[in-house]
Amino acid sequence: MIAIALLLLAPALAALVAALIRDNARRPWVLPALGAVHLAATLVAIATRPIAAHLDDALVASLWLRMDALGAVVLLALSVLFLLVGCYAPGYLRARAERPNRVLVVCAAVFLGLATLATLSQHLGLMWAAIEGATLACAPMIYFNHNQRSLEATWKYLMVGGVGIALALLGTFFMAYAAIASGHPVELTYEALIAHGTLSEPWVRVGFVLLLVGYGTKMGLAPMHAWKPDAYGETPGIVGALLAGGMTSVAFLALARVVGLVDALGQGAFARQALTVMGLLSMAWAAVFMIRQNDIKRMLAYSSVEHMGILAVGLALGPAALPAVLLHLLGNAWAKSALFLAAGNIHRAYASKHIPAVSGAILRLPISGGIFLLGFLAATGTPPFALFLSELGMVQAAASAGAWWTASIFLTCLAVIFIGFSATVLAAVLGDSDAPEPEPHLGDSWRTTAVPVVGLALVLALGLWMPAPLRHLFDEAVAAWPSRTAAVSLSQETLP
Amino acid sequence: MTWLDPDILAPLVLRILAHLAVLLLLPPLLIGLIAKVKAFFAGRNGPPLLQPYYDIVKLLRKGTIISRTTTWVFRLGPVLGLVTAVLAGLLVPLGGISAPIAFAGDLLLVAYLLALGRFATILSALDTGSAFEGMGASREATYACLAEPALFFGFVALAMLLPQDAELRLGDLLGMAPVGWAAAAGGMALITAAWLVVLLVENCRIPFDDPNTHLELTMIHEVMVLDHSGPLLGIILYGAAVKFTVIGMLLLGLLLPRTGHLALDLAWGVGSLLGLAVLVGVIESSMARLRLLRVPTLLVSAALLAGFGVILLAVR
Amino acid sequence: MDAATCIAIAIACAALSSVPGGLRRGAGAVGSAIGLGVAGGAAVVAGCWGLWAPATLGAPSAALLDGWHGSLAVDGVSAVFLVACGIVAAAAGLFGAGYWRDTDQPAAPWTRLFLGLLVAGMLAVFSAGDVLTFLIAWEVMALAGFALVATQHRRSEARAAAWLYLICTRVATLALIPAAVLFVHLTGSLAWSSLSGVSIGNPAAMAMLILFLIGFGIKAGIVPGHIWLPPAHAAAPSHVSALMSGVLIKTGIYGICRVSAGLDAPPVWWGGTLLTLGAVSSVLGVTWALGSHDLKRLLAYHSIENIGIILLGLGLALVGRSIGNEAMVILGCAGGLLHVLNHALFKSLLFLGAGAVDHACGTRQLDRLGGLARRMPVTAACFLVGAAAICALPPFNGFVSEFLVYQGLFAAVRGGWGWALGGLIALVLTGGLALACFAKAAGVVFLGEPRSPAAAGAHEAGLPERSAMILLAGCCLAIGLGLPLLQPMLTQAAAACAPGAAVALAPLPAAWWVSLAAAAIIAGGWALWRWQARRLVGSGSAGTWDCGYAAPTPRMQYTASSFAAPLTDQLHAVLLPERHHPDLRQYDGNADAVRLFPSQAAFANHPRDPMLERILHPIAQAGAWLCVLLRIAHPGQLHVYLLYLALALIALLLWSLA
Amino acid sequence: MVDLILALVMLLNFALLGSGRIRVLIRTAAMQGMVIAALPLALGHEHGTRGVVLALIALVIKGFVIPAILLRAFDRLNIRREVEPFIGYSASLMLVALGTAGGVLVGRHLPLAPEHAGNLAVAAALATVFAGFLLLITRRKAITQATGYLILENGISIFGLTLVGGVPFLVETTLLLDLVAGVFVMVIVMNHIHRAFTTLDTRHLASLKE
Repeated sequence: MIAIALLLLAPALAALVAALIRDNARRPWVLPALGAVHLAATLVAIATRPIAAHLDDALVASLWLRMDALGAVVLLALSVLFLLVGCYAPGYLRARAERPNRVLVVCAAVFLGLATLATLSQHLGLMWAAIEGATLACAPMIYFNHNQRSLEATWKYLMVGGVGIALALLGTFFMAYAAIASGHPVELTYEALIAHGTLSEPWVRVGFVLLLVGYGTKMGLAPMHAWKPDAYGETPGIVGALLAGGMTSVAFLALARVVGLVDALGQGAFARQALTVMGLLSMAWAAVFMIRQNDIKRMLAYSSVEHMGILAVGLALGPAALPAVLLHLLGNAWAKSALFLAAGNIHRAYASKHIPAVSGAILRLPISGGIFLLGFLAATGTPPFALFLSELGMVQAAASAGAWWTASIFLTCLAVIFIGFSATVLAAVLGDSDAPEPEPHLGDSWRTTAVPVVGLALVLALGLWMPAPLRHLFDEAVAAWPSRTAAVSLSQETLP
Repeated sequence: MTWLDPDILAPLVLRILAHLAVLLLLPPLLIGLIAKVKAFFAGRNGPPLLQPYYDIVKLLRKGTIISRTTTWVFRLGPVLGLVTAVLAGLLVPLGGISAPIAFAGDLLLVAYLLALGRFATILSALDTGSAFEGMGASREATYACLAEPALFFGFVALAMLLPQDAELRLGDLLGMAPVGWAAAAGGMALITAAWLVVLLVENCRIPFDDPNTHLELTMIHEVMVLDHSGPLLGIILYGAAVKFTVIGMLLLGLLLPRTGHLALDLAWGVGSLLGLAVLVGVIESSMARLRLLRVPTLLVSAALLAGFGVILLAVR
Repeated sequence: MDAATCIAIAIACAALSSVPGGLRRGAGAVGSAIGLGVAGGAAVVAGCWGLWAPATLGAPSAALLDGWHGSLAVDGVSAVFLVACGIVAAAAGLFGAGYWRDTDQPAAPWTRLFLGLLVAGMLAVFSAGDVLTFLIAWEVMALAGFALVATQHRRSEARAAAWLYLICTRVATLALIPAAVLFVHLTGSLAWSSLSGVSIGNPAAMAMLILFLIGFGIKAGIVPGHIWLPPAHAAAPSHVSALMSGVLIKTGIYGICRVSAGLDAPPVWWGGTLLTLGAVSSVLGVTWALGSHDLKRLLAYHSIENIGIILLGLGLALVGRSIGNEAMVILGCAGGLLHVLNHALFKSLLFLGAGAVDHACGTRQLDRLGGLARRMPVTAACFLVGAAAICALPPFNGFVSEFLVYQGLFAAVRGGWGWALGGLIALVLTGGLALACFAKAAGVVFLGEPRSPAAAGAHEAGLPERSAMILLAGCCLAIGLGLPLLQPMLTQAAAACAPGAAVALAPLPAAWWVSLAAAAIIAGGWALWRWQARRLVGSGSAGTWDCGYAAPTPRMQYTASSFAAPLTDQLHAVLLPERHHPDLRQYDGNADAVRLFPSQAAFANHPRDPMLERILHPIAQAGAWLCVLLRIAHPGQLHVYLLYLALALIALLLWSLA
Repeated sequence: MVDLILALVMLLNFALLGSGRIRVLIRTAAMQGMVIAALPLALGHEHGTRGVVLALIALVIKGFVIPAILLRAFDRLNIRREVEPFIGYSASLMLVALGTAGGVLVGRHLPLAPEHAGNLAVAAALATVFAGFLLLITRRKAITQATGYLILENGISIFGLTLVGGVPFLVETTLLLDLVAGVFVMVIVMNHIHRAFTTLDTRHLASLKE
């Protein structure tokens, strides 16, 4: 209870403090402090969850807040990611002393608070509001560099994201009306909606479509992903990491809750088909754009699109694949942090993020280059990194569901993506560079490399060893999946 | 210990001695006979029949000059050439006279012993660093590659005739030849023809190579040994003669009757070997050497002929 | 203590060897060599031990994310591979200790670091008790291999090779993942040993076998999955190439063996497919080798050939199991497995030799070498041993295994399975072409006169390198002489690979005779050598006979290209080399164009991998072009992106209401 | 009464797509916002004081605050007054007609609760959302796109206010706050765009592409 309060209050307080601090050099230290407090609160909240169960009902009734297993996993991903990014931020912002960072730091804290709220909320409307707020908080962060390109990226992010999130609101209304149309009182908490059992079929279906498009836009599922390469490409690595690991994870959580709801309301089959199509389309789209992609940050953006597609496909495979999906979410969030931060280091040292200019990073920046290479391997699901286990788990779930076509397209896309991704990464990391040596302060130092190393180590550790509490969370998430129709319709899966 | 029984041992020892005698003593005579036949066709008197023996003995006693470029590989070629030819000969029966050594799969050892000899000779030629010898080595390697399938097609054809439980021994294999002639004479004829081609190409005879010319550009075997002299050349000449005999014995294995009498078998064997030498002499006298570019075509056709032979025997 | 513990120790030693190996000190080289030596020894012991006393360590369980601990298991199937890996790893470690010194090769610690991981990964692959452990070890091995291929990444061809290797190995893994998933789906267990009892008739099982074949085939370098192999082997440091060619590609063979051994009744198409692929790979591999100008690429193509020979044997054994022909099973299995070991020995020997040459001369281009036998006598002798062995010439080990495979093929033909004739002809052709190819390679590199100043200034390899090569050459000869001693091991391993067939009892035919023949060659050769040596004492020396031309130069020697030309001309259709030659029409027809002295002309012949350059590369280019064409989907206009959003919404709405 | 208002909203959609001047466009959007904000009052029942207060707040925000922000930006940035569509006005109008028809059709498929039977709300909401999309997709200037976003939100409000009467107070206020904050951020970005590019034509914002 206290931990949950702290989870929400600490970011608000941190935002306030950051807004008040005048010293541009000292302000960023708010972020690691906030990250540490937040992670501690997260861990305590997760650990005390079973004990505090009786308090939950009160929280749900009054504030629609509760930490369920699904939300806890996403919160964990977010919190660790934020701590990593937070620890990296002071060093980075010191190197970027020419830019005032008040807006960035405040927005990052606000983003964390709203994202946390989204993971805790058990109410469709509250969740929507939190995500909308988080979306808005990200816009100034994307514009951190204050140049034309980042401005363009911000505008696109804002418009596409704004329209998407507006559609999610309409979808939320549709869900609410589905209850009304079936003669129930309006109630937007998941529990209440699920308790209705069956609701008006067309409303649920259309509502799901709107929510899928809405939260899919935030996640970055193709073809609503177009803001992603622009935003990730033009923003600092820390913001890219927060967006790719945090924003998308929270949007995924929203979608997962909606899918669980729709599943419970009897429209699971349609939801899964739609998710499968969107997921595979995302993977294929990402694959196409990763071939001969010579901008390393846009490459990471398309990789993010791919991973969101994987998550969507995994979600479509039902509760059986849920542990794999959650593991993938954790691995993706942390691997992306390492990749974005390493890409940022490379970008700074070379003053470019395009391939002919960037080459031989492993000689120039041995650690950042190595992290970039290893991060690429982690992101492409190489054993023993966690994402291998999760992708394996999804293929296994697909096999046991008899979804052969899904599995085939999934694996084909992974192969093409690997080819495209590897070409760019190897070109950047290997070889010799004729660019001049970076200035000493732009080279590798522990400040710029320790954090991505830790992020990567986490992904590796998760691939080798699954902590028991985490496994319990996964199991609980599966058990709590509000599915009525888990067994139905998977074997009838067809692709249009 | 039944095999110590003199009644069994004596004929065995006699057969082995006869085989060894043919293998080790006869070869230079065959070479001499070929030369004599060619001289006859050319209307010359020609060298004496025993000339190759004289040559070899003379060479073995002479001194030698060795190229400064070379290493031990240069001298290993002749040595292995002779050793492998003799060892291969020990595995090949001469018609009814069974080989001293026979075991399952010995035919493979024969093929690979000859290959070892060839490998050593080629390396020995390359060791001199001369363009001419390299040229000969290259051709030798090429033609051997193309000749090998024909030989193995023959083996396969005969192997298909063997009873299921019999071991794959060369003696038993060639012993199936009469069965083969009875079953599908056409197929056997094709294989015999192919093996004759193998004999000619493996021993570098016309129409594949002309052992008499001294135009280096047209030669194969002779040009490979340009730099060998004295005892080394003697070993080479003797080894080449043994190799000719061994492959001849293989070829004749397809044709010779098995009488069961040692003397009769020996007479048949030696007689037909001499006949083979005459045949080679006739071929060399009546044909011109092929253009080098045409040789592979002929070799491939020989292999295809043997392949057809296999098919004919398979569908008999 | 049992075989599985022993192999665990070996894996640990190999992995730990990369710790000192990664150091930039003299101790790094020694530590790495000792670690690999111990690991190799332990692996050999574990392999032999596991042959008679199969052992497992750890407990595999069914659910993927639930309670998987990893497991190791050593049995007859892994034995041969472990022995091969152990010997080659020890030799490569020894060679590596002297080959690249930290002073002249800044990448030496990098190489040692990943060499240890590579060996550990390979040992773990050979001894993984369950599918998941296998996959993880597989990828660790593959990535260590990638790091090693990329060692000299400043060179663009090394980068290209590393990339090709990486994508090929990933495609293989992406085939193995669904295969493993199907495996679990079919057997309900992760353990390799659980495959027996699964019926093979259904489509899922067929798909599993095909996916396994694709994954393992790419790794093993079976045509057409071989494309990564020549560039990667050429780019890696030579002792790494030795390990890759000797052992790494065998992991694919091991996988095929492992899966096949689990099948109760392998279908005929499975063995038949393997046999066909083996025949195709062996002939094409050796043909492409013949066209190669680069010593290490040539050796790499020969690896494809030898993988083909191994597959001939294994395919034969599987067909034998399917049609119930015991002779095929024992001969094919024993021959194939022995060839695994033999190829590991002689191919790594040859790669080490090539490495010594590369190090001494700074080039691997055949036509720039020559005359090295005088300058590097030990290397030359060892290379010649390897060359004779790979050409299957007695008295070396290559002959022994091919002898068995040949007999198996004969047994198949006699047993009425006529398809074996194709395999037999392939093997015959391969034998002849390999002999030509190695006569070319050994002759051009080591014999004659040096063709470049670099070759003229070559020096003999150091003591560690020479000892590594002598060790491997000794092994080649020992197996050539000692088939009867190996026989119990071989039959035991064959029995493990072909469960159900009574092969363990049947002796290999003529094992003693083969050894006797090998001994006879050596004895006869030695006697005659002594005789001629005595006869030739005091012989004179002169220059090579130059047919009257007064000023021959080393450049006039027959080159590798010209040596192979008669054959490559015949095989033009398979080689498809890229040729640049002058337009000869200028010399005929137009009288004005004919000059007294023809102008200077140049001819260049570039062997290309036809599968890669003529087939896959254009396809990949077209695919990439298509992808670039699709870039118009991101024009940068916000309107378009919003239109996508609207269209997605409308499409989904219509679907939801349909 | 409600249907009349909704019909008016749909008519305003046509006016929005047909208007060629930005000022007119913003004014029309403001009018539509006010009409929609008034909907709860027209519905009349079961709202109480809280509902009335909320409706009034919404009316002020949509009718005055947001248009004022936009118009201020428009005046300050001194941009050309024309809307500059990608497709012609008549084509736009035809598309709106199509969208309205589509909205009606989709509405037919969605069974309404008895108390809403025959209500135009679904059709009006979808048609307005579609009109918002049209403005977003077919108009060049950033400010017209922001207006399009506003219209989109209007469409959503129609649905929320008409049909989901019982949306909790907290959520409704959050919606309004979000809308204001969203438009506010957009206007800030627009200011920056104008400063950086000296135009609001979004065709110039196309340097980030593949």
